Amino acid sequence: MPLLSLITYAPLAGVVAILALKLFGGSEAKSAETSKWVALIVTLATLALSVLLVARFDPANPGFQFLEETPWFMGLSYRMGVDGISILFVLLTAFLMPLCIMASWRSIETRVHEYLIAFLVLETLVIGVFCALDLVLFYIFFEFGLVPMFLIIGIWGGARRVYAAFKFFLYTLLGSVLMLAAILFMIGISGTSSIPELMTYSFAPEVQTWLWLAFFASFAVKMPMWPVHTWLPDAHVEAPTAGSVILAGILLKMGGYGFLRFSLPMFPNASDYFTPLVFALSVIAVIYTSLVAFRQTDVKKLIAYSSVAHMGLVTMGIFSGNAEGEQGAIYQMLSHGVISGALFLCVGVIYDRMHTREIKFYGGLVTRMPVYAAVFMLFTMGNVGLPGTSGFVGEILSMTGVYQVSTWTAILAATGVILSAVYMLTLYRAVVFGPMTNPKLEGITDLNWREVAIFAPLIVSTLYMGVQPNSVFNLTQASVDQLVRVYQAAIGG
Amino acid sequence: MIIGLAHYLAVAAILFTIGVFGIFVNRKNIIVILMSIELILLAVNINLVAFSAYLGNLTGQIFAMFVLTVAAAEAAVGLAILVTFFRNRGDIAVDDASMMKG
Amino acid sequence: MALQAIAFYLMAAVTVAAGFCVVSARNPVHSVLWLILAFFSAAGLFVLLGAEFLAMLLVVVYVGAVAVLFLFVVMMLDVDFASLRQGFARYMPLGLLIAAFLTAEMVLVATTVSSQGAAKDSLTPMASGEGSTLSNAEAIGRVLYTDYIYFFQAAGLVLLVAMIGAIVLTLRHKPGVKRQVIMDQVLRTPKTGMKLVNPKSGEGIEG
Amino acid sequence: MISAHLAYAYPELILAVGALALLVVGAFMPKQTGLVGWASVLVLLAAAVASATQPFGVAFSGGLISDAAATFSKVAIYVASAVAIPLGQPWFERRGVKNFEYPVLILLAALGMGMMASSGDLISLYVGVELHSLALYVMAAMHRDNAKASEAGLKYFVLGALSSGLLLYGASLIYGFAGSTLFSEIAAAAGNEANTGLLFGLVFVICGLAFKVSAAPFHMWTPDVYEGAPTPVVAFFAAAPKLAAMVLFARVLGDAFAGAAGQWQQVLVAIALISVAVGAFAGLVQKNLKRLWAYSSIANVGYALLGLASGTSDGVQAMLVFMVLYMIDVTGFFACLAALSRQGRSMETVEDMAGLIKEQPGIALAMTVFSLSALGLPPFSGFFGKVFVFKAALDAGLWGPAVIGLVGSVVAAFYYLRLIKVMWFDGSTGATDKPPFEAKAIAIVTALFAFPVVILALGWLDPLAERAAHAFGLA
Amino acid sequence: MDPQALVTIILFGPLIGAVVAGLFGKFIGDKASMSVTTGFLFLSAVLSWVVFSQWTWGGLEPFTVTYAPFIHVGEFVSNWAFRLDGLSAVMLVVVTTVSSLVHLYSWGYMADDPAKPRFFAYLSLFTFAMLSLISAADFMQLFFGWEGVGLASYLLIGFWHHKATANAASIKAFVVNRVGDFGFALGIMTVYWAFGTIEFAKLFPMIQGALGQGWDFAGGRFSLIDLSCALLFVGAMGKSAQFFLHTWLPDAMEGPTPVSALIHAATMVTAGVYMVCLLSPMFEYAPVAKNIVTVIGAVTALFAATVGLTQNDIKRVIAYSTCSQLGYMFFAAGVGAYQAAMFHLFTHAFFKALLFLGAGSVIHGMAHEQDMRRYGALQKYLPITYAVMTIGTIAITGLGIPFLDLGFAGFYSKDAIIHAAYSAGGAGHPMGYFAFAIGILVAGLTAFYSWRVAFFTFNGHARWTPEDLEHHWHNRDHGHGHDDHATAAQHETHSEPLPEAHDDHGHAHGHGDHQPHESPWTMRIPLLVLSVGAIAAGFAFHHQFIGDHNAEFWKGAIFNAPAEHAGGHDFPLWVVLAPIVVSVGGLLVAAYMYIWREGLGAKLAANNGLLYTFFYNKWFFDEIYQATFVRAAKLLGDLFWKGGDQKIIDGLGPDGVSALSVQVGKGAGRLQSGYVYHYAFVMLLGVAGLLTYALWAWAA
Repeated sequence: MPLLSLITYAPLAGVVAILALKLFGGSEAKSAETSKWVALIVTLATLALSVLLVARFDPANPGFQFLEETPWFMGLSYRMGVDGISILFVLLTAFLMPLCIMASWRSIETRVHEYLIAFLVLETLVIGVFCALDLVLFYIFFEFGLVPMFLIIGIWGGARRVYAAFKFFLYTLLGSVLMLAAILFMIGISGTSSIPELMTYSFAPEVQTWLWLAFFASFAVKMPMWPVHTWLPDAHVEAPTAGSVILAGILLKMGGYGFLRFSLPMFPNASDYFTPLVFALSVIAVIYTSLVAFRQTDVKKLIAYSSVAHMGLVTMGIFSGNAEGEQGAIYQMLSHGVISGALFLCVGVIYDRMHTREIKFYGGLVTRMPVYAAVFMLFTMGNVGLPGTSGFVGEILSMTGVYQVSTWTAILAATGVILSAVYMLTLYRAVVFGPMTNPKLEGITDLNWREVAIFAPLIVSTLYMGVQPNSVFNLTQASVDQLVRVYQAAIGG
Repeated sequence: MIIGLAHYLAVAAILFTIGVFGIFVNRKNIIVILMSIELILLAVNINLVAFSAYLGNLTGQIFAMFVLTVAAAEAAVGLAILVTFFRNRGDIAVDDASMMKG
Repeated sequence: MALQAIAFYLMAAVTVAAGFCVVSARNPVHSVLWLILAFFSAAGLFVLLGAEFLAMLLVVVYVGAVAVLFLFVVMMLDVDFASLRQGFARYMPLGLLIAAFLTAEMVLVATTVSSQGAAKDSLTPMASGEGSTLSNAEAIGRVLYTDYIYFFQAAGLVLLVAMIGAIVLTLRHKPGVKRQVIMDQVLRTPKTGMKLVNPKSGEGIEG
Repeated sequence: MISAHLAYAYPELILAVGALALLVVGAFMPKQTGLVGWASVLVLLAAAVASATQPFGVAFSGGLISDAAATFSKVAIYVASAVAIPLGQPWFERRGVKNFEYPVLILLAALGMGMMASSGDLISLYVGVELHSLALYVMAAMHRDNAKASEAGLKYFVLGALSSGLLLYGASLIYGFAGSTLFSEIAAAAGNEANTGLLFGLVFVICGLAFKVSAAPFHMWTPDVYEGAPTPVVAFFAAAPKLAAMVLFARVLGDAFAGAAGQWQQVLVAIALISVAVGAFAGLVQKNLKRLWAYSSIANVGYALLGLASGTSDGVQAMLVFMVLYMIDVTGFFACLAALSRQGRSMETVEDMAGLIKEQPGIALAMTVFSLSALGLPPFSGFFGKVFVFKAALDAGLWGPAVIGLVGSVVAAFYYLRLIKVMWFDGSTGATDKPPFEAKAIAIVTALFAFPVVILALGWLDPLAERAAHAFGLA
Repeated sequence: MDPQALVTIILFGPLIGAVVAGLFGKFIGDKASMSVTTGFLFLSAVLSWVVFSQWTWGGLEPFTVTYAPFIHVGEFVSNWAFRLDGLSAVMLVVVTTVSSLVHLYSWGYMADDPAKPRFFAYLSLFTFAMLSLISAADFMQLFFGWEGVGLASYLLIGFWHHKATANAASIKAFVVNRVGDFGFALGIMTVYWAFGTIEFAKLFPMIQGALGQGWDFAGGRFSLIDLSCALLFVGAMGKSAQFFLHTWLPDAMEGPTPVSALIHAATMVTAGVYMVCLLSPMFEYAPVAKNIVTVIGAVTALFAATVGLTQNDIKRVIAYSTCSQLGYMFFAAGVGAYQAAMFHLFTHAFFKALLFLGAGSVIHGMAHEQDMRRYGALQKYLPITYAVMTIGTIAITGLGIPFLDLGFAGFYSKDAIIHAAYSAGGAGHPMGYFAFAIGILVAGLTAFYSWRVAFFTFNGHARWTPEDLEHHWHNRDHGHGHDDHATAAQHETHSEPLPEAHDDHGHAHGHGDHQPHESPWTMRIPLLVLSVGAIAAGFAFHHQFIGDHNAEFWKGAIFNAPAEHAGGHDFPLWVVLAPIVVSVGGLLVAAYMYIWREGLGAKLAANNGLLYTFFYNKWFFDEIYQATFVRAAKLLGDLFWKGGDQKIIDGLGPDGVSALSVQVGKGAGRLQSGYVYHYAFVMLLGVAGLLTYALWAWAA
């Protein structure tokens, strides 16, 4: 049974069902309600399949598993497979999607069918990105993901949604066309488009440089790294809650995944050569965006900037080239997927009630929303990287990884630990603590059961990943070790 | 003095540029533009015939014949379009032919 | 040879001058006339080159048909020519510059490289390839319907397109003009041609 | 002797005879325009079948070449032409123009394009070009009571005639310096390093052909003519003639000047890049969708030329695939436009499309697909076209132009996105008329081809194009 | 039960309590939550004493219980574990004892608070984090506990979350601690990359082998062990509020007083000292780092003491006192007297908790008035509090009889530290004499300000009226009718409305009688228990901690390099007498100023002398930090956001490029004029251009 394809395309079954409901399902409102259940069930089924995938995954095998291959055209093939690095992203995606559907249950009132379809299609594409083992197939999944996200931001977004959607789309597109050029060039040189084969192919160093830069253009925008990060705050601010969750939780990870899958194994010499550049940009990202986050007046923008800062740690971890850094980066991505997603959901909770994201508007929520305050606190601490939450493990490991390569980078990055505490706690204080001065907030209600059900899995995973990271490392270890070994061998380190 | 191929080619080139020149210098009159096109085709014909003659190869003349034929057809179509245009606009000034721009 | 040279220069000069007058004449009717002159003198050049048939064709087709068509259209479209000449000079300098540049380039290439091509060995016009015994028209006739039959047919279709196009674009069925449709007449039967009515008094046949 | 040659010319024969017969039918039964239309479709399909099955060889002293490339492109051209008939006739009829000449002209234009695609001689090149061009001029102005249409026809004609002049002038130089009009002999004469006169002529020919494919800087007619001409006609001449001209381009460059690839490559790259830039930037400020798509087609032709500029067999193959995929896109898009109207008035501006997804979800979705495809976004057909083209260009070492081209596509992305934005994000501005069945069907079918059929179709399109590309003289 | 199981119960008991009270407090009610948490804490405390007695007298050997893997990446191996050795055994009893007493105390102190389950959950959570800190077998768990107590501290300081000052203080505490953790984390990384492990058991034996090794750090090359220790010490500075990173501790007094007693006096702030002692095998080979520790410790001791002299808020004085005492502990560790440091930590826990809880009792009795200037003559209203506060003051000032070796707790430990500093000076430890001198000086200052608190509060004339108290009952939790808050952040909201939740306080106390009142028994019992500790802890344990056979007690947990063993008993007489003399001097001065010449202090303060202003404003640290770091962060943040992101990156990047593209597009559109001759002209230009280009290209 082609399990990977099944997982990848399972959401499309939901798309078909929802389309049928829209066309033949009777009244708009009624079929919309049914569609939500369909979407939820489909995403949950996908999650179940992903869990099955993880269960059947052999952690001792560093290579790709669950391989599928069908020849296509121009020497390309439909190749799918996962290894220890990608499998977790599949799981993360499948995990966040049902939550997104649930988070949109009441907050999306217009064009519900289309909304759900966009999300399901997005799920297929994102999972596809992580499973694709053919360059062009990867690119197809990678690039088409822009469209549903574009629509999600543009249709269901806030006031400046059009600007944000365009910025998001064009920025990312510009990065990825360069990657496309590199992909085609690589296929031309090596004669294969198979990612596993290319991972063992050694390109000439000067070729590597150019290819690396082209891939970097794409992934750096996607991550996003400074200075190509400015689309992210806009996109996040305007996107609907679930869109922000997916954007921060998964789409950003595609950049990091790309570095791990392509840049390091395929262009090791160039990666080595450009490591100082990446470090510099990452450090700037950490400090600069943390400071910018500190001054934000919009809750979502603040969290968006914090995402940029956290991704800075990921990039430097990846390019540290040692097991600690890689594992830390991967872990940081997973953890950030959960935590930033949860933070955006937290913002969504109050946005749904008050329809504003101005920090000034809020204050003293804890008196009316104690449960919410507790949940928000947990994820705030997770974002700050408090030990015991998943955020800590990734941060400390990636910094540890970087430290050996460049102490300066690690030192400067570690200041991010301080700054993140500054802006997150300031935010939390302004929104949740203090006296409730805004009379409009008087009637605000605490989390309802649906919202509790959304947050519960996120809380559990944040804490579980905080104290039991090893269950994740067990899955990734073999693949990461091989990656590091090959990389170090290639750069003669 | 021998009249070489180059002479004919030069005449054709000059005629060609006169035709071209006529197209964009006649900013008002479409009919003259059509005539300029005829001049261009004439230049081509001179070229073809000259080459044909100097190569001792009939193809050029045959080619020129087809050019003549097609030019006649072209003139017919062009004038027909011009007539339609005139009927719609009551004028054939090229300056007015700017409903569509940008 | 000298005569030939004089004839060439004369006709070449006339052709070029007439061509220039075509584009610069104030009145389009004059332009057409200058065009006819240009065609005539070009026909003369053709004769010089030994292409008598083509020269004839040029005169017949162009002077006889195309130029007359132009004249016809110029006359038919009642255009205010005076206004059409406005702004002629504004584009002159730039146009001249480009034209001069292009001419220079083309003439340069034509003169310097004409010795490189396939015709580099022939200093004078040669007789047509089929053997000098045949006249130009005959030689053309031999190949036109054999080797070039395909193009010949296609050229016919081009003319057909032109015809269809001209008809489609310009033929107008004016409303209110009674036309004879033979097919309708032939197919007329008592059933279609007659209508039996039983009018009531005071109402007429068709209310 | 001639009958032996005719075996290679069945498609042309079918079309010519069909056109003449239907002309007679139309002349005597002026009311039966529908019959003539559908009969023309059958004739075109028959011609397509004939070209798919015809033997390979050279006929009429080299004037007609029947090879894999001719087969490939003719089938595409005839089918695309066939589509234009059911698209156009109802459109004209709704606007009170009921004629049988439209299908006949399309037949003749298709014949001309077929000639271009299989031409092996400068004369057939010229006659083919003129045959289809004249038909197109007429068709552009065919909506003769419409001032815009006649203006479009006039502009198209004047500039087209000028371009024919350029083409011819170049052809005459090539003939003169090569001593023959046959591509095969020109190739022999040109050798590996063609003399300046030949190349000078070649540049003129390239300019003339560039006009036909509307590549910059010979593109100026395109936006105006697209805007003014009747939408289904635009659907027609934005698709098939471009492929025909591109194939002809490949014939001239690949068959006659294969040896001089190093020289014309630079010219082609220049044209391609200017086209991409013009198409990308000028499109940004367009309000009219037909103009917009004109600029889009300029940019896309730039990509196709970039493939051709690689100067390799792969490049030609890429160009062929790209053009076929693009043809389908552009036909579909204009079919959408042809299908849309609001109280009988055509919807042509971007603003007209506001909220279309609610009014006409099917067509809006199709337009979205075409936009994304033209943008080159996976997994739509346009993406695969670009993959082919850019891969060929990169393999040929044209990485600089390839990158510039790709960046240009990002600029162009803006206007496609704006269309999508208007359709999806904005509120509706009023009810639309019920779209005619034929146009809507064409739109949906082509959209389905753009995705997902293309995923499977590439599996057989690619080898066909490969075989076709090998018919040219390039390595 | 075997000790492994015991320590497990000790460790997880508080966690269970915290979870139950935190998650289900709303459902099971206040009483149940309080009972559960307090019950578990007392269980832990009793078991801790069991373990401790087994350790001290029962011959229990060090052991480590490993519960589960935490992080295993490459050589980066960390486990969830419980390491029992001399240090953690001591800390166990300190933490659980003080914590359980504070839990009990809070029953009374927090009786009127509506969020009791949350408070008790936080307290228990803190205890759990503290226990996991002291029981860590590797740096990761240490860090976990380290930041965990930081979190609990943050939550508890900001417990009254409607108070702006509390929120500001909590953030300040967290952030300043993070600054320390920044260094700590770098230290851990240095250790990891240098030694390939972060487990103490594997690390310590490798230290000697790394002597003299250098390490590249931040562009320079440093001695590996010195660098590691220095970086780790930065963490200790943050957590233990040492000079430069001390600013959070006084502000932390915004939290409820039991919190101050538990976290900011007895346990958490001593984590730094604990860590330095734990890492004694490293510090012993890090002379430079030890000097840094000594100097920072000594300077802190002096600085905090000077500031403590002038403060008027009772809790702040005690907070600065804590800071100062921590300085003692550090310079003790710095001169190699880890045993003395630990001993002082141990005794300090009792008397400082006592002082804080006593102060809490006063505050409770005075309707949450914290300004000593509004106290006075309280001894007759709060006799028990008066008694225990006096005991605590005697203990902290270290009164005792030198030659009999008899005194209150502080006497043993503080004298040991001062002596150790002196002998370290004698042993060639360069900073020893410096520390010794400051130690003596600060002993006097300590005596002065500690007695000042006692006298100012309990003696003299009443500077309050019943009306004040009534007023205060209505404004409790504000606690800042006085002018003691220097930071701008704290001045933000002085007049925020009170949540009605607290309004019923006044009713609970009735309106008629607003006299200061003694605290309930739940508060008095802990005070009495701690008094016992403050009196006897020194006497009872000084043999074990710092006696001649202390090695048998520590069983290797503390390492002293052979050459530098800080022992020796033959000090000159003046060295032995100096501390007691200056202490008594301080006592006398305080008595003179606040009892005999009552009002002298206020007059001196009113003069606003230069030194007084300097001390009163805490050496202007808050102002300097505000003007530099906070301001810089805000300025840079705005600069990067509005200048960098919006103007430069967006302006030159997406927005600029798109605007430019549209301009180019418009230009191209203008070329498209609609005139045929223009088009023809462009075509011709194209032909001419291409021809030229072609000729040029081919010629080239």
